[in-house]
Amino acid sequence: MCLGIPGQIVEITDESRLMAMADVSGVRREVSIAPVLGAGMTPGDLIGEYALIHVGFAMAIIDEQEAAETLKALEGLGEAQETLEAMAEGAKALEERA
Amino acid sequence: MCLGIPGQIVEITDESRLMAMADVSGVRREVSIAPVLGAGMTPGDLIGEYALIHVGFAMAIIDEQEAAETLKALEGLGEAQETLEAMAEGAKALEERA
Amino acid sequence: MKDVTGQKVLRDSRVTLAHGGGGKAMRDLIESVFTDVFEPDGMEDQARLTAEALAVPGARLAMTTDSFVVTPVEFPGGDIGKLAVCGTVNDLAVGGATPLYLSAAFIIEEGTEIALLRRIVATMRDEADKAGVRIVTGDTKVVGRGSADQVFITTTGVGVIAPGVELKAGNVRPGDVAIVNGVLGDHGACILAARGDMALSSDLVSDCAGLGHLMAAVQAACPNVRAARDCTRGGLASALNEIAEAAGVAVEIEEDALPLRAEVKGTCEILGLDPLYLANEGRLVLFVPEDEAEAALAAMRSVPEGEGATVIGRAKPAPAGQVTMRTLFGGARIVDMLVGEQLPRIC
Amino acid sequence: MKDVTGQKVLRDSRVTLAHGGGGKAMRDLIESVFTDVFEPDGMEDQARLTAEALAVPGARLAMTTDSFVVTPVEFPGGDIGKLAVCGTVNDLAVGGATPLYLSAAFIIEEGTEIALLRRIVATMRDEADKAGVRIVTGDTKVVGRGSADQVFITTTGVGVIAPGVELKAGNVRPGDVAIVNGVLGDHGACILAARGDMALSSDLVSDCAGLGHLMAAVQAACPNVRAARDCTRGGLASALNEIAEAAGVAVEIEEDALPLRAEVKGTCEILGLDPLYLANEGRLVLFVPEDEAEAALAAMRSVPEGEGATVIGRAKPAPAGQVTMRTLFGGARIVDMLVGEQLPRIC
Amino acid sequence: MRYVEEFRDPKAAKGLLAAIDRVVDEIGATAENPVYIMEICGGHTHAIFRYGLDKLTPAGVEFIHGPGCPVCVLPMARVDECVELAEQEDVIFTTFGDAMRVPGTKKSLLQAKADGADIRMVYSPLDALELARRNPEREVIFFGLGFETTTPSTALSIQQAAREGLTNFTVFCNHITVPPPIKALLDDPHMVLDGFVGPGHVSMVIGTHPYDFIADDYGKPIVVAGFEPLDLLQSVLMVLEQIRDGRAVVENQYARVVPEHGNPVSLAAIEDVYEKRPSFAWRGLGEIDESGLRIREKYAAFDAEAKFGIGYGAEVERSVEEPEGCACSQVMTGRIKPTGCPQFGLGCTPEMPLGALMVSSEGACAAYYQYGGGRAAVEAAE
Amino acid sequence: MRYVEEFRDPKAAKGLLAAIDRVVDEIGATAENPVYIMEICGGHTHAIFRYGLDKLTPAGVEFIHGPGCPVCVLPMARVDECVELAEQEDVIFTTFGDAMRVPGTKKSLLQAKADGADIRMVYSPLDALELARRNPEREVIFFGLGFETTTPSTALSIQQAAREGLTNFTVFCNHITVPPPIKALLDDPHMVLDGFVGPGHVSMVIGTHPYDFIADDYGKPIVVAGFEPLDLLQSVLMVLEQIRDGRAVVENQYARVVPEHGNPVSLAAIEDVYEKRPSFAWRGLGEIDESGLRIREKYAAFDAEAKFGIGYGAEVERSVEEPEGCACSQVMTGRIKPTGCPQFGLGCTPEMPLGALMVSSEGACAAYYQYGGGRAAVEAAE
Ligand code: SF4
Ligand code: SF4
Ligand SMILES: [Mg+2]
Ligand SMILES: [Mg+2]
Ligand SMILES: [Mg+2]
Ligand SMILES: [Mg+2]
Ligand SMILES: [Mg+2]
Ligand SMILES: [Mg+2]
Ligand SMILES: [Mg+2]
Ligand SMILES: [Mg+2]
Ligand SMILES: [Mg+2]
Ligand SMILES: [Mg+2]
Repeated sequence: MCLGIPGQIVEITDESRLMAMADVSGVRREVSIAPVLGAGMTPGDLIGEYALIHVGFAMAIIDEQEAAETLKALEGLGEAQETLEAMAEGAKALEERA
Repeated sequence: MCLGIPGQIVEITDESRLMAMADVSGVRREVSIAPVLGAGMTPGDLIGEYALIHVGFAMAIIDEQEAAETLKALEGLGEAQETLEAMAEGAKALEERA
Repeated sequence: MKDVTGQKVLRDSRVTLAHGGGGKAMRDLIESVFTDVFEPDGMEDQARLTAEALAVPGARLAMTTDSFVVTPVEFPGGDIGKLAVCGTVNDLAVGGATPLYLSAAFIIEEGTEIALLRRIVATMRDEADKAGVRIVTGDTKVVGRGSADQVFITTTGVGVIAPGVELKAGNVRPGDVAIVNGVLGDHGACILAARGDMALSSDLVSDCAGLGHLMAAVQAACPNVRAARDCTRGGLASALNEIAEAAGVAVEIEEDALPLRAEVKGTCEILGLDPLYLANEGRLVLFVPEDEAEAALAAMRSVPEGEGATVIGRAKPAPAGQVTMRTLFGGARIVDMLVGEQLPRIC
Repeated sequence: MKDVTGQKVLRDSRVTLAHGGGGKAMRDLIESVFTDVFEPDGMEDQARLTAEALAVPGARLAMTTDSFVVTPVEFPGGDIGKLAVCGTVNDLAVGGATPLYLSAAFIIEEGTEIALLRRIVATMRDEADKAGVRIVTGDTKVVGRGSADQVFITTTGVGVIAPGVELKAGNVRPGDVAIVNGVLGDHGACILAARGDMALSSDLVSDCAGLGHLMAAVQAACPNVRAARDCTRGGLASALNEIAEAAGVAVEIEEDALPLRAEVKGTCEILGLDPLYLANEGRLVLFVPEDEAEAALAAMRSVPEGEGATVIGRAKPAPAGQVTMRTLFGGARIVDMLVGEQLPRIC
Repeated sequence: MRYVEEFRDPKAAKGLLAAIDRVVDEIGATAENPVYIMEICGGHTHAIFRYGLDKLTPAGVEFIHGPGCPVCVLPMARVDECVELAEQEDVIFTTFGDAMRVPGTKKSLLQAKADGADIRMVYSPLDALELARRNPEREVIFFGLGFETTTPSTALSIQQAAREGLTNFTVFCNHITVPPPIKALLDDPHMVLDGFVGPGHVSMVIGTHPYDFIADDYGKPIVVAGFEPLDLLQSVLMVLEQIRDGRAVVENQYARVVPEHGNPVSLAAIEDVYEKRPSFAWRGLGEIDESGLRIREKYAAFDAEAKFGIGYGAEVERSVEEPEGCACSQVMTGRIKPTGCPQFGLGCTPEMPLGALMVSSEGACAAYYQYGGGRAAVEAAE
Repeated sequence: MRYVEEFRDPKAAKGLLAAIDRVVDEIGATAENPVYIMEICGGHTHAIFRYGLDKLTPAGVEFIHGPGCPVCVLPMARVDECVELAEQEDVIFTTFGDAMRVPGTKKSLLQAKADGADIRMVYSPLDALELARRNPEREVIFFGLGFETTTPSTALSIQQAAREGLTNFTVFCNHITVPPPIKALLDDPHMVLDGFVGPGHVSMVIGTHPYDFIADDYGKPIVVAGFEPLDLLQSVLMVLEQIRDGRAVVENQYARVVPEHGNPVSLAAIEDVYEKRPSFAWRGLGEIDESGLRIREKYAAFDAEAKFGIGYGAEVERSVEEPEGCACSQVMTGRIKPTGCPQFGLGCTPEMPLGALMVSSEGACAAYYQYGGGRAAVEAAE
């Protein structure tokens, strides 16, 4: 459950009510940024950030660093697999030649 | 102005509010009989009477006697005219024959 | 799920927005309710028709459409489905066409009772059979509550006009006789009462009827029938005005020749309406040359829809475009087109 | 009263009930607004058409109808009038018919701006001209406020199917290639945003377009084209399911072959919708034998409406009636018909 | 239809017409020097055209169509007020159908309805009352319009609302009375009238004595008439006979419906509910003293003027000029015929009425237009 | 689409799947003796079927679809109450689209809408708030539905309404929490689960520590997962690795979105607005202690239960039996698969759902039906 999608905060639409425009692949919707406005931050600080949008609220700022790390691990697995497969191909070819 | 049409009171529909069903050539509508309920009358006395209906009110009971007299006078004129015309025809015929 | 007759069983008793969504709910609604009237070509969204009558050299295709929006949708003597079939059949027939095919498109308000739709569809089926037309394609749309009034139906009719047949208002010539096929205004007065806002009641029944067979009978009997027009919205008065204008003739009708029921007169007297402008749904006015009037009357009276056929007037050379009525007194009044709707008057 | 261009001048800026009364007000409305699109045969209530194409032995008449009820009636890329012309033209075209004539019936809500009607009618005129069809007959009804939503239009189309042409869903055979003519879901996503209740905005424009020329090009290039279906309500998924069911084949599409705009994907992600079920109004799916696929693509890409033509999948022998999609992962999912409408989800 | 068909008998009509011919001859009236008879009531105007009586009567009788159509004499300012009332939130505005098409300065009620106001046509004020009962959360306003015939029905409805304690029913009272405008016409120096056909249904409420001044003070005959064609012809004959005989009395042709002293219940209801306004504006006639009724203080809870501060109840009274080029007042005073108005059938048609008399089908100009062939007939005659 | 497309890369998937294969082999799990992994969240269930992950993973991994679809676990009694609330006069009832088709004992909200209730689908409680602002004369009720992900948005909306002093906005609060049903499942003697894929979006609010008991007290691994297919596969791999290694800890695959301690603003709003109910009824699972939230006394003005005396706020508590023949509770506890239910695809279809799990497209039975080929697939398999 709990459909959520990353969207970029592109504009603050109402400072006092903490409303901002989020952009999801060119589709815009006004959302509340209350949950992601950390202590000492001003709304403008959020512009450009990606947030996880759920039912009209920015529920979490997406951590670029963490995302990159996860991806790196995944890519590693993918490449390892490719290598393995290439090796298997090679072994098979060798066998066939034999 | 003041469209009105004779309708027959065929049924008392609400004694307390003085409402009755009027019938105009088979078309029925509930009307108020307040205006035509004379002193000492009960609504039921109106059943069978013809009343002049205007905007949902029975505004006057139609006086059968007066209607008959008016009609008699009109018919008289009509017949007199027919006689006159017949006489004129006769005179013309006589002339032609002459 | 299907019941013993093989009809889809619907859980809902009323139409919901899901029934308009283009998915299974819609298909279930269509299969459960509309299959009785639509005869779709498999799952195609179009009918494919072979019409030999159209292949005859000189034959023409007739096409007409009307949307039906009556309130209430069911009334004494019919329902919106009957109107939708008869109205379009009649628009074909009065133009001299033999009605062949109808399409039927339904706009349904969310919340409409499915049982009501079933009744309407059954009426359509009956009327189509009576008229000898096939309802070959259809459509259903569902709109939100308050975005329609229960159900609107649009029918479009296609027919064939045999070579040489040419009925049109412009053909009417001075001296031609005007005939109607029965009492006037029943439908309009009936609907007024059925609507309830004037709190009138009567035993009036709508005159709604298909006039295809009547027109066929007349055309067979009268080779020179000039024009016919169904007297729907705007009543006889509008039909006559259109004919007078198109033909450049005057039309004179006789007040004492107009067939009117007592209840229609009563309704008009109460509300200050003129029966000449009341809608009919099974009445037409026909113009024939004087020497074919008797034959036309006889032909009309030979079918049930024409039992009350009677001559009401005739075309005259001038003033062009004008319709007049000779009153009971020998006075004359102009019978113009209405401006807007007839509104009940108090004065 | 007429203005310098000879058009009737209307005093009212909005439609009142008087405009539906069958009298002069109605005639004025029709003459002032609708004459640009209807081409009535004089004052007759039916069109009389001579169609040589129909007189050819073996030629068949195609007939289809749809009611159009979109909210809002004007949206980026079109309006209800454009939908009404294109939708019916397309239903004819995808069946292999050459569209010839349309009827157009309007149900208008009291209070609708007359300027809006004029704009809609102008669009219809344009689209009819583009499609090479004539709007030969029409109707207007006015209903009270709250009994319709501004304007509903029902169009019925008549066309001719040349001898020997036989496009139908049932023709599709295993191995046939499925082609769409462009990106999917633009119309549905655009209308969702335009409706405003989800407070979404985007630059999406409806894909609404007439597909008659595209179908003509394909038919000329591919003698054995099997079937085509426009992907309207229920989207591509519904069209494919109908075809699979009618032909008794399976259809398999490739997720990574589906042409989708980023904004359509974004809309779907936000609301939890599936683009396969979004409505299109200018998109079709076409099945051709494998050896004609290249020719079909080339023919489609030769007309503007087919610029984005692309292969999305193919028919397979079994399981009959089932549509599946190979996901990006090589997994497979069944693409069933929707139950009701797609509703926005939070979970 | 009893009491209707009998009074439409063409045979009797022949007799009446012949008698009228004779009396006109006896008077010596001709087309050039006709007897001018005003039918006060719009219902009579309607019947005259409906049955073609104007063409059947001899050229020596000329009908002048009086101010007796309440819709025609309604000033635009009142229509504007109706629109304003109707366009309030949570209001159901109820009216007789006649008033729907009357143009205000900006729009008619029909147009206001199209613009979104909840306006309903009713046949009776009782139906408005029923709407109020059924919609307690909404304010139901009834447009009280008409002469003494209609006045009691509104009064009785207000009394009923008071008995039931309804708090959401008010009347926008624009009821008017017949005698004052007749007096105004008689006082007009251009007045050419020789006699009157009196309004039958008004008289069934007020009786015949309110017309005594016509005969007594102005020396003009008046015959209270029914609405069927024979009633009208007989009344015309009776007026002509008085003229021929040099008499001027109030006669009652419509005795089957009109009692000499009117209807006591209705008169009591009128007395209870209304009082005379000092003055009231008539379209085409201007302000006429004591010609309008307002709701008494004791029924203020049912008075839309009081409740909504509008109309004669408004702080600032509204008045709207008659449209430019409108000759209604001349037509209504008998100085010209509708066809004599330069706007007739050109700038003023039933589709786009300029003046009051083209608005309602009871209006003289509308009747001339509809039953007389519109502008074409004027031009054909020229 | 940033942070989306990258996590749908098929090449990386291949690597993950191969790794999963290897670990499954290492564990020695087979189709006959599989590892049972429950994805708690309906969003994960949806993604598994949407991308065919169930078919891509080896036979030794068996997904058990958890109770994490708030629509599926909604008792019929709550739907009946929604209908009752919505059918009041002058109410605008607002809800997420998901809840529209859920059957109550008499009707669904979709059917209630067709019957005349003013029910509107909204994307956000903020949209309900806006409706309340724009319709001050009407009562706007928002159906607060969902787990901890959604709970803060409702709380923040109530706080906003309080700040604005809105008097016509209430929430029918049926928010529920994830940990209690997991505990209930773990306490079930029939429980067969070997590990969990944890709900990513719930965790972005509450953090990962609320799951500690799963590892610590029950010795089961749990990995908090994102919703893209690579997220899910990676999480499955991580669970399998823990199983293989005999570990049981809480891991966070979705660290780009889920902070260890959750979202402080959201947690504060939850704390401010809600308190735990002693117990709450779950469809298919029965009453679970402290598994639901209600609105605190201080926000009673925004509590539909308090204002309308309904639901848990009613005098007489409503409870409705699950429909006869429904095997949902067995499916939800992993005892049978949807296709093992005798009603599946016969008495229970997405068009006419019998049980909770067929209602929402997040429900396990609906997902099996829609993506798995319905009854036909069952029969083909037999
Ligand atoms: S034609 Fe029009 S402007 Fe002239 S008098 Fe008649 S109503 Fe007035
Ligand atoms: S098939 Fe239906 S009844 Fe059976 S477990 Fe699934 S939802 Fe419950
Ligand atoms: Mg038509
Ligand atoms: Mg018609
Ligand atoms: Mg017709
Ligand atoms: Mg269709
Ligand atoms: Mg309705
Ligand atoms: Mg169609
Ligand atoms: Mg279509
Ligand atoms: Mg189609
Ligand atoms: Mg028509
Ligand atoms: Mg509307």
